[in-house]
Amino acid sequence: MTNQFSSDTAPIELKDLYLPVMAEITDIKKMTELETLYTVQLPDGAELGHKPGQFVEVSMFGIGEAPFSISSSPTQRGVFELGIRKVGMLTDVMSRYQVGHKLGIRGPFGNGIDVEKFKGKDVLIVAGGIGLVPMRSMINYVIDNRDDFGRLIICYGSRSDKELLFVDELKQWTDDPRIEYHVTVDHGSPEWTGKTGVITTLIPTLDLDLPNTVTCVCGPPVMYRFVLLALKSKGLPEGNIYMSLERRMKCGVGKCGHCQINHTYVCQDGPVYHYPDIKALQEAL
Amino acid sequence: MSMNLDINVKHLTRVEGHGNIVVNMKEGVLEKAELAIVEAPRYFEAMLKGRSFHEAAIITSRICGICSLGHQMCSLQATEAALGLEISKQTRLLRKLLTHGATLQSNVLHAYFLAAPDLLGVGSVFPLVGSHPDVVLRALRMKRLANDIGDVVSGRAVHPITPVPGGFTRIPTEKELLGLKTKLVEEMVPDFLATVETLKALAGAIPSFTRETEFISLRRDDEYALYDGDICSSDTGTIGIEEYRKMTNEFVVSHSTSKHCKANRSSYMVGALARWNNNHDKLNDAALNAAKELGLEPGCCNPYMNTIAQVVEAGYCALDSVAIIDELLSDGLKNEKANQEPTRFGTGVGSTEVPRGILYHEYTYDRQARIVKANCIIPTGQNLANIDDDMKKLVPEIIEESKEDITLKLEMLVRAYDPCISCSVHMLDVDFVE
Amino acid sequence: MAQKPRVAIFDFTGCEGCELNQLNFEDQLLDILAHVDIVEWREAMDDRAEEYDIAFVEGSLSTPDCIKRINEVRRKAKVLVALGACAVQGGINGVKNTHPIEEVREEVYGDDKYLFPTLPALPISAAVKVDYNVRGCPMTQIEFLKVFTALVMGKEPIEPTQSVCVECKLNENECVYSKGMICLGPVTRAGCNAHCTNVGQYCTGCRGLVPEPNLAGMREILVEHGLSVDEAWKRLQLYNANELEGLSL
Amino acid sequence: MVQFFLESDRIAEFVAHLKGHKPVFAPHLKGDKSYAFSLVEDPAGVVLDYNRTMHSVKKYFMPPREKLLTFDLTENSCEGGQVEPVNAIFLGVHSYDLAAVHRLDHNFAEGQAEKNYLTRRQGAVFIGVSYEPDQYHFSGSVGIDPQDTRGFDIFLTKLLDGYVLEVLTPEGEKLMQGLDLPAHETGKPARGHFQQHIYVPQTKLNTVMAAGYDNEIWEQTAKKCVGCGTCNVVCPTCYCFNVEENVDISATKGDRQRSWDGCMLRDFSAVAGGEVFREGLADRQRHRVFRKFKYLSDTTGKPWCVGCGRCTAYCTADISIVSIVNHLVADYEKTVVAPI
Ligand SMILES: Cc1cc2nc3c(=O)[nH]c(=O)nc-3n(C[C@H](O)[C@H](O)[C@H](O)COP(=O)(O)OP(=O)(O)OC[C@H]3O[C@@H](n4cnc5c(N)ncnc54)[C@H](O)[C@@H]3O)c2cc1C
Ligand code: SF4
Ligand code: SF4
Ligand code: SF4
Repeated sequence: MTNQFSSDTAPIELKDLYLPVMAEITDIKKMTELETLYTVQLPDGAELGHKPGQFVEVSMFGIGEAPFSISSSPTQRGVFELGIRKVGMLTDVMSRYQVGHKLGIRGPFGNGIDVEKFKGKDVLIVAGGIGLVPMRSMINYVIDNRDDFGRLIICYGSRSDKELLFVDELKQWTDDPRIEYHVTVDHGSPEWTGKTGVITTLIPTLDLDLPNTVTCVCGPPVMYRFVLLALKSKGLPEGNIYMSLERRMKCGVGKCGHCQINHTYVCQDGPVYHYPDIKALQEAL
Repeated sequence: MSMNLDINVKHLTRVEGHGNIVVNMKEGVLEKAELAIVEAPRYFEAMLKGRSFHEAAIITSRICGICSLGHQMCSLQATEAALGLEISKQTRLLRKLLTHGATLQSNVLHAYFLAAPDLLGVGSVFPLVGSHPDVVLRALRMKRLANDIGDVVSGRAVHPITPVPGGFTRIPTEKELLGLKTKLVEEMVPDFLATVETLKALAGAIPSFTRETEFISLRRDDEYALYDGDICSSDTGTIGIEEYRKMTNEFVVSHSTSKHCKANRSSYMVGALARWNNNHDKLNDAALNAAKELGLEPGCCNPYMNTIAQVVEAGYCALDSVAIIDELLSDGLKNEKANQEPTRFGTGVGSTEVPRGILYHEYTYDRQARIVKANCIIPTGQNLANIDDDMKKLVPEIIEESKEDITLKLEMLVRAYDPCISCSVHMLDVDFVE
Repeated sequence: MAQKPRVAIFDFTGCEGCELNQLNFEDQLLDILAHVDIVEWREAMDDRAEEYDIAFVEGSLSTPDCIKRINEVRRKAKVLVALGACAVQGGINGVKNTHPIEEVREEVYGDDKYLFPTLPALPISAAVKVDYNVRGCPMTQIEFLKVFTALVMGKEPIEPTQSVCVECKLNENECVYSKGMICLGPVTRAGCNAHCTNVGQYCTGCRGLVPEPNLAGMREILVEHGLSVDEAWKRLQLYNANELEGLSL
Repeated sequence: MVQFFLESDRIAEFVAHLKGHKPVFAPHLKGDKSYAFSLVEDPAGVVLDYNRTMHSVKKYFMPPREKLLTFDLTENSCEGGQVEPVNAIFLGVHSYDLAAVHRLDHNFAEGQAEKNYLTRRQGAVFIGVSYEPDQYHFSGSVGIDPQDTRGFDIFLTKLLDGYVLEVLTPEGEKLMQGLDLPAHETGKPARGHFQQHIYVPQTKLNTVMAAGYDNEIWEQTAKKCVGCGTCNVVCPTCYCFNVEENVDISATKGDRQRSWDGCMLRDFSAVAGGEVFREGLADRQRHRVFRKFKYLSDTTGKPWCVGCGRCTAYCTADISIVSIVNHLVADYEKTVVAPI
């Protein structure tokens, strides 16, 4: 047995996983009372090089660091987008930032969606609330590579019509003949003419080519169980279901332990999981 | 100035705790001249009832943040006397060092932050940050170092941690004590001398006023008594601390949530000036020189000079702390465990000189070492009657001055006593018409 | 920042040790003053102000007059920070709440016990909304600086939720239980860097209980280590009488 | 393999000799009965005969508190934390603690290799020492013998009047150069006996755990456990951390620090919006035990508990990890029919 670390002379050349690069906010769009869309550019126009479903760790010095999904599609070059909901300390400070402000960025992290698995298939996206932020990356990826995929079906649920995100894009999706867009809100305002009810009410009415449909689900923790039930009772094979999970995380690189669900690290093996891989995991859903 | 005067200073500033000054003169007759204590009552004696001997000093330390160390020392003495716990020489020396540190820090705080603004004619220390930055920095440095003594020896200067019945939970290391000594010698001593210079320039602003007064303090034959000793009155001499009730005779007055005290006259004074008058023969040269520089003489009956006596004491404490550290180190520090095996369960009295004067705690313990009865007599309470007597003599003497000047002199008088009002209201609750 | 935040400091029923701790920032006091304008502080200055951005409040509420004053402070303050155990939990003053009020008055006033009105000692939050806490008895200096810088930077201060044990163990202190003492560290909120156990004393719980404390578990620990159930409860009450009000072991 | 005899009287000389090579870290008394690794200043302060240190040598590779980066707020810029190889000798390490270091090596090298830990780890030389198991040690049950020399450069086995000193690696040989010790011929004493055992072979632990997910032991334990987190902080294989920002009072600069964190703490799994993924103490206790005996073992084939007994020895609520595991074992065995 040798002592593989005994050498005191040759320090290993390793990347500092915790050191962010500084990126600039180039555009800010307020989407709702709480959610804002930030366009971010890396130094020298470098590409982030992400996959749909991946996330970055965003640093604000003196304030902290938190994970946010990349909302833009990899097909969008030069910049990327983050859709952020104001919920606490970091996101509150961030909501006061202006164009030109610099953020620290680490990533992209996580496995992201394996788009190959969706190619040639009908793509069903089920997004609840802020879950649309990461799913939008996939949606736009499909739209930009439209011929590689079959149908694109989007089910989107929101607490109220005032909280709908990306409203301009929602309109385009409604109008696009190649997108089947369904939306429901829990509580509609008097002006709301669309469906009301929780997101699961959208699923039974869908007309799906079951074996050929692959779905990705993302939303608040309580949503998963009910959506799964609905999908399964619809008859969708379990192997066709992917889901993007959220856990507390501190490092994004599989070290800090916070995001562990049993043996898997959400930041490494997720956030996008193939349902058969986690269905047996207690605590995952 | 007419012969009618009505002064009502609500929530006097730059004193610790809440007090009002009320003076009333009608047709040349002084109807009222008093310091009304309106601090909310705290009920410490009642709170102590039923508590374990481990907790007594922890609780009583919270009577007052400024005097927390003094309360702790006094409380530990009372507990140790009641439970028959002997303490070692090292423990006593460390406690003396702590007492010195606390006296030093409190006296410096009072002189620079609370009293100096009066002498300079400003409302607080903050304007001095701009106008006299070197003086403020010096004050901060001295306070820091005095607090360092508390931090190093007792774990924390405010509400000390390590002193427990029978000893300490942690003994400072030799290195820590040497560090303190170096700083005392290299920083504190020059800063003290500079303080004397600064004050000398301001001493002219100290009002001259005298009133024959009885002074009460601790006294020891072998040293300047701060941590422990016998009770000494400038009128009647020395008695043991167990007989403290004879010297305090607490009584209730309607204008104060704090009880008043008297011994041989209608009132008496405790604090730095009382200690100076009773024990100046035990001071070291540094202190005696400072006294000479600042015009403080034995038998001084001007209460405004209390601030000066505090500064003189600060010099004593700084240098005597060095002597204590030397003694501790030459004896060799021992990692002693606190002696916490009671040998009896009864009543015990403790008494310490806190910056504002002599303090007494008396506890009675049951057989489970829980308190059945507690009594704490606080210096500010003892001074209240004396302050009232001073005011009654002072007001007619200065009645020709403007109301502002009278008010200022009265405020300065009260502040000179450095009253610690949170301490004083451990007992009473009176309904005030404010 | 365009204008320096105006800061006011108030004291209610307490020992004023927390305020004193502010005066004890010898090393940082000037930095602190560089960031803010202190507009009212009775213990250190004469001025009285009409409004302020941040009010630091020390002490607990224990007379009807206190309640009147705190409401006024709240009205004038944009942000209100409770300083120290008395303000945050009622502190050691709360011990008086654990005795029947009749008994307390009798102990103190003797025959005159009916002369004076009194209230239980209450935390500031019992009367008005408190935005942030700086815990400890006296308030923990490092936490004050953290809250202070957070407010100056315009971010929310984070209140620790783990136990003192965590900090104590991070410092690799010998557990005081193994020295035959008891300790409230397991259910006391961290943030003091285990100040007391660092110097060999037990944690008396001055920073208040952790969220959702397992009190039955804590009682077992104390009783296993030699306290009676009654004594165990008293020790827990020292700083937490208000939170434990109505509970028993 | 070369074996020498190190007489008790010559230990100080041995330590002084080691100090001539590199800084030496060894167990010292801290407090009345507690031990801690610290830098050897005076060889006489080194304690080789001890039950356990509160922290393992983990603290040198992953310090309890560590700067990840420093930042300047006026410039809005940052710099990475400066890490140096420890490059030191660790003297008096128990076999389970080195086993724990090897597990951490896996955690920090696997996936994205972490610079901070792996850089610090460089130049560490380990001198083991045998120990007499006390009422808490159970490393035998996870395959680590008190005289297990695997991974050590030098190993000391206790005799009545000294130690058998085995030199196991070239690094060990280098350290011994210039120190003249008599050879030891008579072999090593028998190893000490464990008082604590897990009643199932370690290969079966995964299965036992899998069957024990809903066991009542978790709720039972949760009644006693106060969630203080001690068991996490003292564990040599716990590596979770929290990250916090510190800003200096001038509000112009600061640093980002990580500190040891633990899955027994409530906020460990809390996310914005108030959701706590492991809300109850029972859930958290199970997560902790499963992290040691199942989750990581599922992928690595090794239990992540090394049987040091720290979590039990330091638990004020007297919760024993061995008792929990044995409870699961007993219940598991009730459900499987013994082969006839
Ligand atoms: C993979 C992933 C993708 C995410 N994508 C988005 C997104 O696209 N848009 C969005 O608005 N939010 C997203 N979140 C949630 C976002 O990270 C939290 O809202 C954010 O951390 C809250 O920070 P805060 O300081 O404002 O809140 P606070 O409640 O003040 O949080 C304080 C600290 O707790 C931690 N924390 C709190 N909540 C979470 C959480 N949910 N996940 C991880 N750490 C947490 C953070 O470390 C944070 O610094 C995502 C989370 C994960 C794990
Ligand atoms: S250790 Fe306990 S008693 Fe001491 S400061 Fe911390 S919380 Fe308060
Ligand atoms: S040390 Fe004991 S009481 Fe504390 S969290 Fe661990 S098991 Fe629970
Ligand atoms: S789980 Fe307990 S016994 Fe196992 S390695 Fe960790 S502290 Fe040691």
